[in-house]
Amino acid sequence: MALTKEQIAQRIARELKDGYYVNLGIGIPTLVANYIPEGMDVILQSENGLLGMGPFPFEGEEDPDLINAGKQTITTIPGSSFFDSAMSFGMIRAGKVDLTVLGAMEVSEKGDIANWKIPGKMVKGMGGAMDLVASARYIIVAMLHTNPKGESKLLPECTLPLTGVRCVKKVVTDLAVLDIHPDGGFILRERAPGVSTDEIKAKTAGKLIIEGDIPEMEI
Amino acid sequence: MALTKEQIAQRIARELKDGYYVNLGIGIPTLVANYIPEGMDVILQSENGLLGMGPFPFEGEEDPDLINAGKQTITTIPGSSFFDSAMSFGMIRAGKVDLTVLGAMEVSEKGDIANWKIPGKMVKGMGGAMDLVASARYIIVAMLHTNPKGESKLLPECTLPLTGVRCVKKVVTDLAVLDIHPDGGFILRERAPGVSTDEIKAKTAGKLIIEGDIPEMEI
Amino acid sequence: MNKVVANADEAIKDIFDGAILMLGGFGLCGIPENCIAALVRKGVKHLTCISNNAGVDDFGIGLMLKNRQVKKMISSYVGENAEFERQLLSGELEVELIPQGTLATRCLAAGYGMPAIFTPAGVGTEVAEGKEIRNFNGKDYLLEYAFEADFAIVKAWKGDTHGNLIYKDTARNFNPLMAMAGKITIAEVEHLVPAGELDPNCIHTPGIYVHRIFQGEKYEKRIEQRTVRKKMN
Amino acid sequence: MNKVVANADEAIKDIFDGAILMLGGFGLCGIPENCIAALVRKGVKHLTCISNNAGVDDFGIGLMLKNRQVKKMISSYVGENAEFERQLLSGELEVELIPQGTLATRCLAAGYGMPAIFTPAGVGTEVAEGKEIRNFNGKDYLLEYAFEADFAIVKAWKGDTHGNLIYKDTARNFNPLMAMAGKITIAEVEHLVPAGELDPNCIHTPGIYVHRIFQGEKYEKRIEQRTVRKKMN
Repeated sequence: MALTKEQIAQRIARELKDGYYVNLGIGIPTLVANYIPEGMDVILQSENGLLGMGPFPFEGEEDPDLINAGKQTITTIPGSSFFDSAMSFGMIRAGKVDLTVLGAMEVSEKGDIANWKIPGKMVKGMGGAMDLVASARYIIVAMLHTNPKGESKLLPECTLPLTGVRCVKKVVTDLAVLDIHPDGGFILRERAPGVSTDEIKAKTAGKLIIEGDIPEMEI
Repeated sequence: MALTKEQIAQRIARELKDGYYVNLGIGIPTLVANYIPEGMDVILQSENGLLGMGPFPFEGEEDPDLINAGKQTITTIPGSSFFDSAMSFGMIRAGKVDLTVLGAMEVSEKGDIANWKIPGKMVKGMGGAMDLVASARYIIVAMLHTNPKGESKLLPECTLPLTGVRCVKKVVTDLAVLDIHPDGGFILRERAPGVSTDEIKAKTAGKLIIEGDIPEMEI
Repeated sequence: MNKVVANADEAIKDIFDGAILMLGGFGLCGIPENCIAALVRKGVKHLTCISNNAGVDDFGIGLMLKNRQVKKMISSYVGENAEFERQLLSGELEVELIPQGTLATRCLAAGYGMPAIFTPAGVGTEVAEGKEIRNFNGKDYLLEYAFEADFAIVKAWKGDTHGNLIYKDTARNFNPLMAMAGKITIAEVEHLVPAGELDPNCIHTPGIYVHRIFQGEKYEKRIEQRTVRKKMN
Repeated sequence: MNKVVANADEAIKDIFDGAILMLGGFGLCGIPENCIAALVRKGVKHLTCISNNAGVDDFGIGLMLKNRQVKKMISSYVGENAEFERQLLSGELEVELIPQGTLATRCLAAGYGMPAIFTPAGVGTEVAEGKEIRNFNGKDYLLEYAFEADFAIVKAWKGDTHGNLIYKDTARNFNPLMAMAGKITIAEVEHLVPAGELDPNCIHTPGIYVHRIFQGEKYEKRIEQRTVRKKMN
């Protein structure tokens, strides 16, 4: 059965390591914060100028001066720090953030990503996405395997305007976990429980690399 | 009579205006701080990371964490701020410092300055001098008119390795106040009390521009 | 030294038609509410606004858009703003979208006297079109130029009469960068104190960058996305 | 997350012969005294040291020079140091002198992931020899590259267990820049506190840049130029 968005986040959380600095994009990536293992120190970076983002505030305790990059009211954890946007993107650009998780409309088999613009639709802007994908050392894309029309979002080439090239390392969808091969191709690593290799094959338009038996995810 | 070093500083202090941010180099320039007119707000920048430098501390009140660019113990005035060296030179480079006063070994009639290196002698380094002269909007050189051998320090071309080119706007020596002409040449503006135009002529190797009567300085 | 002005109207009085403005803030967080209101009152037109976002329909820069004062927005994300969309589609408004880190660093470059910077953001995308690309150590970077702005308008939490500023939490964002980058920098603060009351070790924007300062009033500080969790009992 | 180490010896234990080090401080102000002492004890050799100054004969980096551990100094001003001068003249020591603002900005560039920056400092002087010059808006600038350093060693006033740092007064200087620029950054602090005790609005170096931290001991904080005025009665 295909994973829920919560389960995608849960699977991505298993990539976390103690001491990691992590930037989570809007949407499914935000949910990853709910699955940080107990006792593990993972520091969340919000690119509007915060290290050490905590959970949403309790009702009545919202502070308009304290928001995340999605403009949501948030809190901080002990050991947090605030800084300006140049330093924030400076640390991103310098590769200090260990892991970046973001959503995508399309990912190519070379690791290109498109997630900011649909021709013909009102363009809202790329925000910090282009900076993040151009610099992050380890980028995981969290998305559904297919779009609402049932078309694959894992493509030989992106058809939408790109956000960044050759940057995605791993894709976690509702159907599978896939790594990007350095020479191109989606390496199938894990299947969602009960989802067959054939189904993944059918829904992956880009080159799919299948080596040996593909285990089911542990959620 | 030639000015004392204190008097050179005193004359330069007359260039100060209320609200000026000023960087004073080591030597005669440092003395300018003693002649800031009463009631005038002049904020001294020290390029090691301070705006709002105050006088030397009282005996016993020295703080090793609080020094100026000459490594002397100092104090701060109310409204001071500390920052790192990149911001310090950032504000210098961006032209935010209104006036820079520094010493020189040689100044050319085009406004070139040499003040960091003497071939054959141990070179200690340029410190922040090259940054200051490359960027400051208004640079006054404070120096003696001649070197210990009696040779002019105001030259057609500098003979020593340069610190910066076409940057000096005004030179105040023990004998005269001179502006640099945009097309080259030292424009004689004021004479030290009792010093003749002929003496200044004799001691200025670079092109000297004398127009009309040259007044004596008011000290 | 006299940097303190009475109010927003006085602070912005010489902002002229066609000026290039920087406006601090991220979303509606840390925006110069008083100055925006004064700009709307003044009705100055044909402005180019460099600001990470464009406000919402009835708040922030959205108020200036509604009043048809903005000719061009330079932003990274223009969000949810119906009037913005209408003006854009009708051709009344120009928009230049640039990556958020590039926006921030082009402000920093201006404040630090660096004419241009290199960033990998946008390499291989339409953002790179027409731009100089340079490879360093096997990686491509775009050359991006420092912004030039006639006025930078920022909002701080505390400020003193010398123009020193301290921001609060994520309301800092672009404010200190823009404060450094304006030819004229105008700061509105929630609390204006005499010089000497702020800790010199905690100043975010040294006064040298600030030309005018005033204590703003009636801060609404609207929240764009109120997200909360329930208290467990 | 475990950034706290017991002492300087543990903090520097993997610094190897031939490593490139950044050392914070301006003159003797804000230098990492404990780490320098540990480097002398360890006796690691052939070091390249990027530091604004080179200490004095019997303190600061001067101690490492005396112990013949330094192959090359990259500084803006090497001051008064007889042993330094002897080694330089005898050819034992290489020195690269660069403008102070260039030194600072090349650290910043590294910390901000910018491969190179443009500065006018040194244009028309011997510093410009062999360097790329580029004109922007009628003014010439040198292209200067980001530093690469194996280790950055900095000294802060206060730090917490997450590596957040606060510096005091002008002991800040190059420390926050170098902290951002090291592949591995080691911070020694006068006061080490649990995460959460420092004001998040006043952090100069966010912990993300710091890999190891410890509370130093027996700070001598030597004054290089003691200048005082007499109290009037």
